[in-house]
Amino acid sequence: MSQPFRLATGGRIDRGRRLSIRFNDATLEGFAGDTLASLLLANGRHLVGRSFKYHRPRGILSHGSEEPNALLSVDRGPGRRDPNNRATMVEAVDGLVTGSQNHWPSLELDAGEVNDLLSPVFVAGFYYKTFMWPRSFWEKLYEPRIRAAAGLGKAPETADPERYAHLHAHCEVLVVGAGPAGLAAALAASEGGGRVILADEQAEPGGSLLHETSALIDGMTAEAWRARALETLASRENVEILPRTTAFGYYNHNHVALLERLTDHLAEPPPHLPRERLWQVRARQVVLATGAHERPLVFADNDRPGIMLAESVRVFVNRYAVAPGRRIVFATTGASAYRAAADAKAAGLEVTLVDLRPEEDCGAGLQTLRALGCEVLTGHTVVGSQGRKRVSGLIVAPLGADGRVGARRTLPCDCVGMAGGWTPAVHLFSQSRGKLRFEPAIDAFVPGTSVQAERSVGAARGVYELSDVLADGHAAGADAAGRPSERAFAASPTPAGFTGIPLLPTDADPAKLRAFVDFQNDVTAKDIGLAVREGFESIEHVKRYTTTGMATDQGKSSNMNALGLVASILEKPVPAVGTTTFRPPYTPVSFGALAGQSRGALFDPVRTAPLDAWAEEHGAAFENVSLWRRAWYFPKPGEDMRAAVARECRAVREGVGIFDASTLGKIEVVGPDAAELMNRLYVNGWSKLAPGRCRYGLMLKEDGFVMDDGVVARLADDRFHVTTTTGGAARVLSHMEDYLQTEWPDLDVFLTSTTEQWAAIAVQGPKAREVIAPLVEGIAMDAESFPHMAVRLGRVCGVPCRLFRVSFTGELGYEINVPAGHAREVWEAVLEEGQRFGITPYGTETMHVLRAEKGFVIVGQETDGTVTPDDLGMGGMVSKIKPDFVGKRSLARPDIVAGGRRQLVGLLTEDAALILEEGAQVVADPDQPVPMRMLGYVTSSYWSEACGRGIALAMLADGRSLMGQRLHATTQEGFATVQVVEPVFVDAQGERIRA
Amino acid sequence: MLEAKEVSRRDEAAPALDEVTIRLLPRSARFSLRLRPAEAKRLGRVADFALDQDINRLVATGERRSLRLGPDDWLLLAPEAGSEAIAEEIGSGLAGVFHALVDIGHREIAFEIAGQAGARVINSGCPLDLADAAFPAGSATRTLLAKAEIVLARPGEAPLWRVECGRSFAAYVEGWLTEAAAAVNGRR
Amino acid sequence: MRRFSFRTLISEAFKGHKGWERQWRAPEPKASYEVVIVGGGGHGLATAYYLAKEFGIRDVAVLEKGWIGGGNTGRNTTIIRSNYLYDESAALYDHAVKLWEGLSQDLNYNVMFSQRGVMMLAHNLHDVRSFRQHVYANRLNGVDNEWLTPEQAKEFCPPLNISRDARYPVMGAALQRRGGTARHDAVAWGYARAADAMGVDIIQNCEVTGIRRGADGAVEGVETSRGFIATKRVGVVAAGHTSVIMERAGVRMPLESFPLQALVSEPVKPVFPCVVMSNAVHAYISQSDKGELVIGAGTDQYVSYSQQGGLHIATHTLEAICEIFPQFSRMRMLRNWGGIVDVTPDRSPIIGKTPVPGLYVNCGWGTGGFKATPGSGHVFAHTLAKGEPHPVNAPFTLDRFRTGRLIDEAAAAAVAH
Amino acid sequence: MLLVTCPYCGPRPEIEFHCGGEAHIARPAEPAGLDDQAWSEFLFVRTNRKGVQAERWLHQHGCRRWFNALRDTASDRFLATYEMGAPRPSAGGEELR
Repeated sequence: MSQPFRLATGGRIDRGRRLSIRFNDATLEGFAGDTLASLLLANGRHLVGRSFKYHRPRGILSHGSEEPNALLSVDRGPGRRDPNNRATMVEAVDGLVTGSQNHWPSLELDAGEVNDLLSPVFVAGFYYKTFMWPRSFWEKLYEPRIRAAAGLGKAPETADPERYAHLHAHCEVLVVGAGPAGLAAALAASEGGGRVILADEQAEPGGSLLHETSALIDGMTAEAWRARALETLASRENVEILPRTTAFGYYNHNHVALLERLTDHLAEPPPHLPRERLWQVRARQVVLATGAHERPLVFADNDRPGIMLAESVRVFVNRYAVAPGRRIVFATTGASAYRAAADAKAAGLEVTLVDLRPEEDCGAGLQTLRALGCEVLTGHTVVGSQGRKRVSGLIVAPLGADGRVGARRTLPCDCVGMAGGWTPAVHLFSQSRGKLRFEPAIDAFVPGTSVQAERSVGAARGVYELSDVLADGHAAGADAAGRPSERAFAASPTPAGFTGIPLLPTDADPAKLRAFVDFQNDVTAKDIGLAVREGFESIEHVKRYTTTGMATDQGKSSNMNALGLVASILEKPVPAVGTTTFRPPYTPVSFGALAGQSRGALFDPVRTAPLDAWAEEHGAAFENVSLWRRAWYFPKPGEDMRAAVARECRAVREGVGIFDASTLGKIEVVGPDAAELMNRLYVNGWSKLAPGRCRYGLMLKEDGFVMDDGVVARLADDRFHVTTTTGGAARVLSHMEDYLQTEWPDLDVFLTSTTEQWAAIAVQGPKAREVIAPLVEGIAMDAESFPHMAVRLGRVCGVPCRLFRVSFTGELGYEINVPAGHAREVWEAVLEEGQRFGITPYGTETMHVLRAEKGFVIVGQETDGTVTPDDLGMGGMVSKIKPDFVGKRSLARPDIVAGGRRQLVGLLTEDAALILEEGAQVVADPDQPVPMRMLGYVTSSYWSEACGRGIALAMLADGRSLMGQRLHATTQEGFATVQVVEPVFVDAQGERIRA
Repeated sequence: MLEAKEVSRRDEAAPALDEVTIRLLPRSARFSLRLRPAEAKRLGRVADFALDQDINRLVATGERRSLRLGPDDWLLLAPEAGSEAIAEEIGSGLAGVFHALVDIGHREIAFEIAGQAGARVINSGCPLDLADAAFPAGSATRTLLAKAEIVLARPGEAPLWRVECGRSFAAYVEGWLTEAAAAVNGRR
Repeated sequence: MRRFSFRTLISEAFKGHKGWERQWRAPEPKASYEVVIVGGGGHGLATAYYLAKEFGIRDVAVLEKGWIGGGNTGRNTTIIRSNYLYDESAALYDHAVKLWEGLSQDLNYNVMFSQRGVMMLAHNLHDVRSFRQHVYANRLNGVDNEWLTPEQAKEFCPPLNISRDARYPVMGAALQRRGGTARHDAVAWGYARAADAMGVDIIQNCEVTGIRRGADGAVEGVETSRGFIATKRVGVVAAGHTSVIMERAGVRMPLESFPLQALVSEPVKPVFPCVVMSNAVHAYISQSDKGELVIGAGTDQYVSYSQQGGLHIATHTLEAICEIFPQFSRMRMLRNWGGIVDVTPDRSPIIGKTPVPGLYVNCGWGTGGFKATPGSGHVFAHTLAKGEPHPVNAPFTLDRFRTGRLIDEAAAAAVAH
Repeated sequence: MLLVTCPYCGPRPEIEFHCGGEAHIARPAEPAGLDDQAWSEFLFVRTNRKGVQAERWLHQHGCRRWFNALRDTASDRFLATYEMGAPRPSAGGEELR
């Protein structure tokens, strides 16, 4: 029969919309509005998983996000399978494929159950005490076994095709939780027009009102009140109601993170709708109406399928019209179970209730329930249960006034509802760094001192009486909105008192008792006792030693019982043992949602220069340089990288090449004190640089190490055009701004980044002048008028330009700077003009080779943040005249002036065809024992077409004193013999560059 | 007032308000002007560009718009055609006053986001409060869109935002906004 | 000390585990000790252990303001490796790895040291150059490290995305096979138990509120929340709180303390066989014995002692994880937490003397202290016992910031240009 | 994510800012006159206080101005933000956030 445990009437499910899902090998029917849990229960399925360690059969414990047991794998199609979904939170969708986890070969027949037999060995922390011999067996045998046994579900195996979104939002009042307190708070908060966001993790807002079938509020049914509240809220433009949205993290300065689930409940989601959206809400005020979790009772074999929380029984009956059993025993230490029992009875189920408390403490619910014809055993404890894959009986016994346990009696049943009292959900409050306060009267931690602009209301702060909850919510909402007001609500009474007891009294041998505290991680009361006996007394120690509270539910159902147990063993008050810290997230959040849109092309920007498209059209190979994509080389058909680079190099040395240097950083330094600022920031002097001339500049950090370099042009007395390395652009500008604003605000200088304003087209080679001269207007191009290291303003191809005569190749060269939007037309015109000289576009690799042939360093390649100008052989550049510049003082420190520092040299391999690896280490004696004394390492190494051999640059200890010596550099195979030479391989006299 | 005029002109071309659209704007004349705040206060304006508005405010005079992005930092926008003349005009207006005027006409790319849910699209990556009260007409500021720095402005009352970014970030910014718009449009 | 073994475990199983004793005592502090260690994390406990074991100094107290292992020891991502570039660092961290290799047996406590291999991904030419430099330097220093092609990297770690189209394609990797992970809590507990057995007093809930100095400036003892304790030798091993403790002795430190975040996923069956680090995109990931993916996130940018950082740090890290391992997008973050790391200007630790006679410090481990735990404890114990550093920690002086002989691994891996 | 009140732009999210460490450490007027110890203290030694400390912040992706802030490093609360060059307010100053 389909849905044999579906009640004939009632519930909020849509009986008009049938659906079916797959669970393992079965197809099960349910209705729209079901969760997987309610659907499974409607079909009589209690056994839904196996526990982590002992592989014990486990059923559905709860009805909400605290569920520790019913974790299913859910498959929504290709790439859309994921593990560990709480059956109580997943909405049933037609066609959904689900499965249980952590068993082999099947859920019903699990070989892992052998662990349960070995449980006397597998106690808390057992693995710390063994598996140490023989040593190698840990990694080869024990650890793989432990790992294979651990984990619950299986990780997805293919890429996730879903989209995820992020949204930053702001509001005056954020209300978390749309139960009675949250609704009242949102109503009050939104009256004045301030923006209110109301977030609730359920599909339907309403919280406990969704299963309050009998309560009245202000004369209305709870449902009518809920509907009206929602209608009012929906009609207010200033209110945003977010169902299926969990507030999971409370960060600094009222920054609250919410996860909105948008498509998992849809059978056919619209194509562009993201699966989940991460909201980052900055709220002026936050109202936490997060409710409370019911506490399980800890007794022997309290983990059998069919044993669930009493309130959850009520929820399944009232909200989902499902009978979790036909014959239900409620076991309780408090009042709320009576309502659950009464509702179950009203639904036609057979109900017995066992209350630990003596008859006189049991309250009004007792008589009501008896009047309904239910058996109620007061002053009884629970000492065990029967049944293997589903509970078949609950073993109870009277508890004497002296604490003695009397004769046992078994109550046959197919479901147990246990009620151990309530634990306010203080997670977000605790995350906000608020201080918790222990309230002995309700045996719970409640919000104490607030640290941020938030307030907790209702059950989240231990207020359980419905009328109080509503009034509390209203007052908090009004207060949060800045318009304090109070309001009374009339509501049916809500008995909720209980006696907190972490372990039910029993006559069993405590050493053999299997009473579970943390269901998912299989932590028993005995484990906690063992931990305490071994000296783990702080709750954080107990938690880590036993793993209680560390499972996917993060201890929502177990923490208070664990804490109570430790306190009772140590005979200390609960607060003296401590409370565990609550960390985000409240419930697990997908990585995808946290990453949001930042996937693939949107993961990090790919910065492209103005000529990137041209390079792509012309077959360039690219490399990533910081965020930029740069043309690496331009292979012709059939060419490999080496051939292409050799050809490009030849072209520049013999004819002319063209290179996109646009990514170089550029900064315009403007103002009467511009030269003074430059003097203070660079090692060299700038006062005497004439307008129209350029100078290579070297910049240090205050610690004396090289930070950046680049050519600087003086455009006018009060204007410099500074260039930086590609990766250093932002850093250099920040460095300059920092000093300007904070150390020398009296200097009249402003800095403006022009990196992206100017495209820089390098035209390099003996023919460079001939190529560009015809395109240039207003600039005398002859060598005398326009010498090396000069800059001229004019036009090229009719476009205003800054024309630099500079060279990073050692050849005659120019860098044409034009506004970026004109880059392509100018580039193409130069190419056209250069045709007759065989102009060749080249990429960064050729640029690197050419500069290395000249011994020009690249900051970040020859230098690494520990290199001084002198190390680079640039000590002569450092101004001796300037009394100070950034980094100067550090150059005088003892270990900077001491000998033995690594210095830049050139290396030639004995075998001319050999190209050393960059990063290769250099030693004097390759036969010395390990650890060897390393002299330094190869920073750059290339095939030099101009030299017809491999060349390398290296940083070697006292390198300049080693000229001519034979040393040895590491290779994949061993060592190669190298000779130390000056770091210049081509045109040492620099004649070509001045041509 | 010009802002209103400009808005109404755009409204004619704007699509239905429930659909967010992203459009690349034509190139502008664009200058970075740096000036001591006291001078700005003294001068009030230069070449029809306002200087003395509050920080993070945009003021339009004719076709010239001045966005004050910091105490000493203005972004000046005008139609591209007059670029060189504008530079001269400002230069002469500020003669003798310590300032830095730098042409950044090609440094940045601008997009226009239109539609009622435009703020929500921008908020996919921008952490600012863009509600009418918090970011009213005439607001302009430098901020972030995910991993790109942008200048965000709301020229007028209409649900229409200008997003400027460095030209090398344009593909990223456009891609980001497009995907965010698809998600927002898809929500309806 | 009752020996842990399979046999004792089985015999206890038959007796309901009633025979297990406290793993370490809870003594009242004595009036004086020969050496006082401030800080009951892994490094402090290891120091006490080696003082007792290697140097015969058993009159030692470890003072912990909370519970042992509750600071960075219990909050880190447990990565262990020694493939550092500089000779000084390689020697220090490899000293530790060698001790890790026999630690479970030495302590008689299974710290679950697992040499699963640590693989560092190269995403651009600069990374390639830098990692090759590491590989060669390590080889000549006797530290294992090898270069892998992208295909070899994927074979070693199947979830890795080596698509050429990735935003940061994998261009190769450096693999240290001897690197791996260990169970962090067990390290603290194992050292505590073994040190306690040799007579070391481990005193929890005992906060050091002052360091008393005599007229000659030398240390005379420590003021604590449980009274004054006299001693002539104090070793401060307080991780993120070093500056706070040292200020109490009047010593200002070259340190800043930042929140460092980490997170784990829900547990799953084995899917990730090693440790992968990507410096370029800030992602560090392994899978614990429990099945959780353990992921290291970054530090917040400002000094903070709050052990809580911003959400944007975690989202940034998970973007990188989803990019490198696209199949993990549907995995869920279970827990996100922070520790406090003290960082020196060169990101290398300070282990040695201070200007105050009798006061020693072991700090500045930044984001990477866990891996050094045994080595750090060992050389610090040597320093405390002998009054002078072990050759391995000799370069890690406070004085290097004056002379300029910094050991800057991070600078050595300078950003590409 | 912190909410930082820029003295020029008002409250803005942390990701627009860059924290520059301890404030009020002026660069010595004549570094050459300092001995190695004093210079290294200027370069490297930081108060790193658990409690209220003054630090430098840059509104990097906003008005691009540096300013100073008083922040409690134990709670991450800002007590004040003030313009560069202004004196440090008394720690009991009115809380901004």
